[in-house]
Amino acid sequence: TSNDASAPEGQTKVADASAAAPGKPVTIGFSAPAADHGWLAAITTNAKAQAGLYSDVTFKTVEAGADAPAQLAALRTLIAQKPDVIVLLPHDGKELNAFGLEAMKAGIPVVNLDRAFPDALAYRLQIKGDNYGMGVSAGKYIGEQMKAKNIANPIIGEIPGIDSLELTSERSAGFKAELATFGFSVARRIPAEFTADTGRVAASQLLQALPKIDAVWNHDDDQGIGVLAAITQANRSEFIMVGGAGSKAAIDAIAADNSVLKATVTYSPSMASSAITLARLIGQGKGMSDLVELQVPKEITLTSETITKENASTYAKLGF
Amino acid sequence: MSDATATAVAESPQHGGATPPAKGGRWRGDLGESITRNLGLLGVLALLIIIGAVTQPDLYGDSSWVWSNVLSILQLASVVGVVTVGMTFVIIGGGIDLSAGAIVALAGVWATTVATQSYGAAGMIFTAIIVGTIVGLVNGVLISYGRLVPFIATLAMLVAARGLAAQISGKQTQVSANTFINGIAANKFLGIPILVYIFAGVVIVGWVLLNRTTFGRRTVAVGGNPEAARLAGINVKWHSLLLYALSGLCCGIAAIMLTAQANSAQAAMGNLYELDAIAAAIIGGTLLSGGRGTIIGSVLGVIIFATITNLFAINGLPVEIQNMVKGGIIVAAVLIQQFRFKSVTQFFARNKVTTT
Amino acid sequence: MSDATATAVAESPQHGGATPPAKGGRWRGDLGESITRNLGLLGVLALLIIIGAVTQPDLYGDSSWVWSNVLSILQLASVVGVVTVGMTFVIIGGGIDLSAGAIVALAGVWATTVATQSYGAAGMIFTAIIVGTIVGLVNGVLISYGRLVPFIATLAMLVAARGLAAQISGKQTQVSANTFINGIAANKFLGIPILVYIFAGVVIVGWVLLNRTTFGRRTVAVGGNPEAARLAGINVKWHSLLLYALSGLCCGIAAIMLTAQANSAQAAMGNLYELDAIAAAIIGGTLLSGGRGTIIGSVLGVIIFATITNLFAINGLPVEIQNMVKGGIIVAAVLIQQFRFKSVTQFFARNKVTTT
Amino acid sequence: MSEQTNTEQPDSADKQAEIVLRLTDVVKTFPGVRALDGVQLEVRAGEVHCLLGQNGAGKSTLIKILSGAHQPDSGQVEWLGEPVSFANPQAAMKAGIATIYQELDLVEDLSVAENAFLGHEPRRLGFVRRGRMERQANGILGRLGHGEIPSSRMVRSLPAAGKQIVSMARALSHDARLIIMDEPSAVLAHDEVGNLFRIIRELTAQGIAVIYISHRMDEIREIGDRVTVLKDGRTTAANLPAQTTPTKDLVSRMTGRNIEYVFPDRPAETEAETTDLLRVEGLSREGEFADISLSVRPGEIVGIAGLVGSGRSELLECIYGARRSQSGTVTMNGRALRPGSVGAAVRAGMGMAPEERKSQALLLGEPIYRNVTLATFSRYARLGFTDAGKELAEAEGIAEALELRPRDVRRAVRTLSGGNQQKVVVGRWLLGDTRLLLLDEPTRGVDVGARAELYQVIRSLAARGVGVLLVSSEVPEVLGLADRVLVMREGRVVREALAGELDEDTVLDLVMSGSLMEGAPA
Ligand SMILES: Nc1ncnc2c1ncn2[C@@H]1O[C@H](COP(=O)(O)OP(=O)(O)OP(=O)(O)O)[C@@H](O)[C@H]1O
Ligand SMILES: Nc1ncnc2c1ncn2[C@@H]1O[C@H](COP(=O)(O)OP(=O)(O)OP(=O)(O)O)[C@@H](O)[C@H]1O
Ligand SMILES: [Mg+2]
Ligand SMILES: [Mg+2]
Repeated sequence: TSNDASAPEGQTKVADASAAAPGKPVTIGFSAPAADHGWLAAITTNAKAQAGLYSDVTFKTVEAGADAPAQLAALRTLIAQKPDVIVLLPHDGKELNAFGLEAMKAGIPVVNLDRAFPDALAYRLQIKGDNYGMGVSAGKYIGEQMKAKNIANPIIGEIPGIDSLELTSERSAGFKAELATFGFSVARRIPAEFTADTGRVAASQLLQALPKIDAVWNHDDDQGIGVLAAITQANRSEFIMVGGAGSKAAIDAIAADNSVLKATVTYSPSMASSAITLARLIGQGKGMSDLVELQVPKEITLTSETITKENASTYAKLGF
Repeated sequence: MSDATATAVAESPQHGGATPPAKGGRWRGDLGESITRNLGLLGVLALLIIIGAVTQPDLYGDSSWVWSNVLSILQLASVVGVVTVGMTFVIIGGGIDLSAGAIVALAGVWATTVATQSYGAAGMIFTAIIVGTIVGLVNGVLISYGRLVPFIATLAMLVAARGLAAQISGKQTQVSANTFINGIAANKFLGIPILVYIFAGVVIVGWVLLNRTTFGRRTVAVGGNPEAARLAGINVKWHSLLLYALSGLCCGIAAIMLTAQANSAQAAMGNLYELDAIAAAIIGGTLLSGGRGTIIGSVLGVIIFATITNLFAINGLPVEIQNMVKGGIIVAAVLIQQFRFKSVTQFFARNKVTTT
Repeated sequence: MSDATATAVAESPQHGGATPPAKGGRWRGDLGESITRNLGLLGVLALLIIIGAVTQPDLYGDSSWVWSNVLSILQLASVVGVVTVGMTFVIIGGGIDLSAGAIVALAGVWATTVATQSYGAAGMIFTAIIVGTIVGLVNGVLISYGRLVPFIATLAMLVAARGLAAQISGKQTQVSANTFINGIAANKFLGIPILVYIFAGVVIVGWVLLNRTTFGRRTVAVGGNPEAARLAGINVKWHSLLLYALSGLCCGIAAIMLTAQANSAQAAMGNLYELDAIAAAIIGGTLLSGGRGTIIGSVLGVIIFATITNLFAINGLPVEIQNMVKGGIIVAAVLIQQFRFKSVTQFFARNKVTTT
Repeated sequence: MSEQTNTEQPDSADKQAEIVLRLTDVVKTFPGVRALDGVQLEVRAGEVHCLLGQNGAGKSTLIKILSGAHQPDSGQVEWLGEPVSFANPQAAMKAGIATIYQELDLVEDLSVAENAFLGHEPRRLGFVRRGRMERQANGILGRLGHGEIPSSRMVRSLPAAGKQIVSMARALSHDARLIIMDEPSAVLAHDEVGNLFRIIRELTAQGIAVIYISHRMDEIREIGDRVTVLKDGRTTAANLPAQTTPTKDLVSRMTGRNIEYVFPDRPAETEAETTDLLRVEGLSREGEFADISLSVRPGEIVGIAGLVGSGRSELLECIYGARRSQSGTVTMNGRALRPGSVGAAVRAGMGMAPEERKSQALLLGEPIYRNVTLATFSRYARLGFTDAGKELAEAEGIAEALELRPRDVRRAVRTLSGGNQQKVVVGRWLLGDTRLLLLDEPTRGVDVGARAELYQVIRSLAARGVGVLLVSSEVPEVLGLADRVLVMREGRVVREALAGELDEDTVLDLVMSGSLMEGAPA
């Protein structure tokens, strides 16, 4: 998160190999839910910026509207414009699975971004973050810190994002499972809605409910701005906090090490840039030059990395 | 001077101007008002299409694309459209149903649980419709017999129904494995998607119900002046209750349609559909305070909103610009209606003066 | 009480029933009604607190925690509370403002742009208040002079203002670097957060404005009987316009408070605050159709909602269960008010018969 | 001006006062209606100028123009010798014209004082000076003879008559030179009217002019100085002396007919029906009425007389099931009705025309025909589908029978004048098989001509075997129309007698004091 809207340089990349050389012109259709949130905004910005780096790519974007039927309708108008490849971040993977099947059947390769289609026939390439893994990373970091501090029965809070989304459930499941390996559990879980103001409300109530805390995992760095504000306002600092996604502000705060935020687990919107790059290769029938295979593979899952004070400088340019 | 004197002005010729035999009265009556309103809405629609054609001439040059685009707009409008028909009844009857979107979600989620799906398509449809109707009935009971303000009762239901839907679905997106249900959105009959037929069917039934049946007449009476309706022997409470049940029923139908479109259901589906439906009804000329409204107007309202969305998608505008423009279009649409209506009235008024 | 009755009866033997001196009328009057209503709300609040104490005895055993919890509830209520004060005026005046949340977002975003922040805290506060007021004025102009239905005009504004906010912020969360602004939420004075003072200040000013000034009294007239207000020489259009501007002003203040709390602003902030505010006002006894309502009732409504949220957080209920329970609590709160009110009336009615 | 001189001013010529208001050729059209079609009017300082005219003649429209609520299409308004055009009510008030409107124009949730001073509250820096305002309001209420109305009380809790007092207080709160009163006595009882007249005399003594509208001829005789008659939006006679012009002259200028009360003949008492159509036994409702028993036979008109507030409306509503009684029974044709169910009453053949037509009886935005068929549309329906053709035909028949103006039944009821709206309400129950009609103040605000027509309709209904239970505050009406009369006071029946055995004075005495009461209370 930063106050200006262009994509940070670390979020896009052109390979230096022959794959980058201009080839057959490719029209890439792109659809993602409307950005009401820094991460989604970064997804769209990155995709657009990455496409701009290729002279042979025509980039057509439709916004996804409010829900699945609206996104379906938007995608139909996109299909009418005859794209070579579609890069699609659906509201919900299961909801748009049928569209994926339809498009693939019609011969348009679909690159499924982030929210996964359950049906393998519905996409040519799936590139996504690892929500479960994110929870695991956060749990692992907190578990190790608690062990290091010799806290036998830590009080752990969790502030997830919109609770009715499946991705939230996956993150929480990973977190819970990993904590269980340390013999820990979540004392209180109060969801926010991925925005700073809701994060603030959730955090203030969490702090109220737990007069003493040892660790907090906040799923999202954007809402984390509000969470940190609430913590400051309540004058609390007896615990450590782990963020999620890896925003620039969060990485800076970790590096500065002047708040309770000690780490964040990544879920990088750079996957949008990769998706565009790979969509171009798919459109041109090329493979990834570092791999032996002649074609782009079918599934790529980003690992969720843990950013701490020690490695923050490496990740600084990836922050969104 | 005649100040001091009483005067008798010559008798006017019988029935001078007080009751002119109403030329064009058919148009000046309230029936006429809603017709001019709807003409205004059609004008707005035409304008939107023209804007589309001007901004994307190559797409609009292709007639098969235009046809498929029309179908796409109708499909987009269909789910909210069905909700809006029920909402129109509730609003004309003097109420409001903020729980519509939540009922859609609850009915959709309930209809796609593993247990329900095992009963096949009929079981799913039956479940969605029954769940919708029952939730509507509960709304109705709270409002009619619990004497809650409709706004509060249905707001409470909104919160509760979404909570229950989340509970039932375990916050997961429940995939519908039923090919018949999914086919409702995927299949066409005579080149027109099944969804559009369902939408049209609900609209026609709604129109007949409102305009041609005693139920519809009671609805207008109950919303227009509940005390007068009561003193005319209409059971106002019972009728209001039925209106909410009707709205719930429409939400149940919409739940099936939405599930078919998304091949799945989840607790967050149909989010804010109630606002869309209310806005469409009001744009269409339904009085928020009850007693007046038309099904045609509401449907036009829904289609206008869908056309705006479509127009934006075709032109690839970013959402923030879309929203700013959309606000302007809504205002303009209402102003155009008012303008047309007034000028028509004035036209008749002027006409009359010259002919009398 | 019986004294008053006796004298009143004695006074008016000749004009028996024309102005029946309403035995116990003081209590049956509307002042009494709103007082019993507010007592009912206080009862609900007490009940919620008791439930909290019963379910979390160890937390409630610690008096310093209880105090900090009260402050936390008030802080939680403060932003929506300020919006609700403005909303109460608009609703009493016969309108509705669906754009309240969007105005908060637009004002917040505008106040936290890099350019605005360079003017310091005063510049930011000024910007937020001016932006809020101007957007409110636009609402007012559309409704009063453009003759748009308030529901539609402010819905359009909702969409447009959020769009503009997204455009201005580039859909980013804009961090507020101003320590004075952030301090509004972080700092306390005499152990009470500044936010709570602002909230209290707005409530007091709102109460005085509604109950003690011609503006407030005319607001009741404009909402209760616009035709009567017009015939009494009140400029109804101008007055309505001012009401929307007032609501916008409150949203501007709320934007600063929210920005201070979240140390940031973004286009999605204050989402659905308008619904919270409307619900609080209605729970507090404001008539959605206008002409009646109290600031105290609205504020109690806001505090009840905040207490419910707090209660859930303390007990760690999952959101889906929370929502189901919340729906039930809202219904119960309204029913309790009605129940209390009726039984009190009946009590006095019975009393009346025996003393006459 | 060269109008034909009709009648001499009765008063001595030296009492000539200044003309404060003069209207010439004022025209006002609404979409489809020419409400005013060339009106002349002149009003002098210190006089009570009465406006007479049938329902829909344009009286209310005229005064709305004077008060700035409407603007005339053409014609001239001269106020204090200057041509004026009031753009809004405020301008008229500033100029010194205060108005009491026909429709109550109060804000229910403001106090009596706040209503009285609405729009011109005593204030300082925008703050209302409540103490001063309430003191002033108390003063005005005292002047009106109603010092007992607490000025801090919410208007909502006042009965209709009390509200009318507040409306008057509002008019008096202005420093007006002309006060316009549009049917102020319609909701007032006899003694209240006397009180009103006392105020009017005080006002005129101070040189304030009053324009007074009423359908009651005796009032005009008592209080009026001069009369202007409107018919179909035109002045048909101006400045007639109010006391001396013969009634039949006035009536004929309004209507073309020439009598005020025309009651149809009662049929000769022949075969006394043995079975009662309606029997009410021991009906009570706390605080409103107690232990009422009465009966209505088929073809009989039973009238209930009493003061405003004596509980008659509540009694009718209770019989009709619109309110629930605490004890007692209502039987129709020997079958007990379910208490508190209007539906049951309607199915048993009852119909009611309630007291406040706008709030209780009409769908103002709906066309006339739908209002006429509101209680019966389901009878024209087959399998739940309505039959618009049949409805229209039936409604047109009613419009014909009641001489509704305008006759076009597709027009919105909102655009009808008060009296014609009342016809629509009564007409509703002429359809279907209504066997007992409950009429609450059926002729309130109805003009002389329409009134006679309504009487005729009611009588012919009775002749067809319909029972009628009639509540009216106009004693001559009850006595003239009903076969049998019940007199109510403070929620109890104090006398029951055949109409022929009572006269107006007796009834008035009964309702006021009960001192003449000798016969056993019913
Ligand atoms: N707002 C309006 N729109 C259309 N027509 C109207 C309107 N107001 C009045 N009229 C018509 O103007 C005519 C005169 O009405 P007005 O109310 O002045 O009559 P009135 O003399 O006061 O009758 P009443 O004695 O019944 O009160 C009627 O035909 C009425 O239908
Ligand atoms: N809203 C109310 N609150 C308290 N008392 C009321 C209310 N309405 C009516 N009453 C009382 O009920 C009794 C009868 O009322 P009402 O004035 O309707 O009688 P009525 O005989 O029908 O008079 P009208 O001539 O107006 O028809 C009176 O004592 C009155 O004060
Ligand atoms: Mg009139
Ligand atoms: Mg009465």
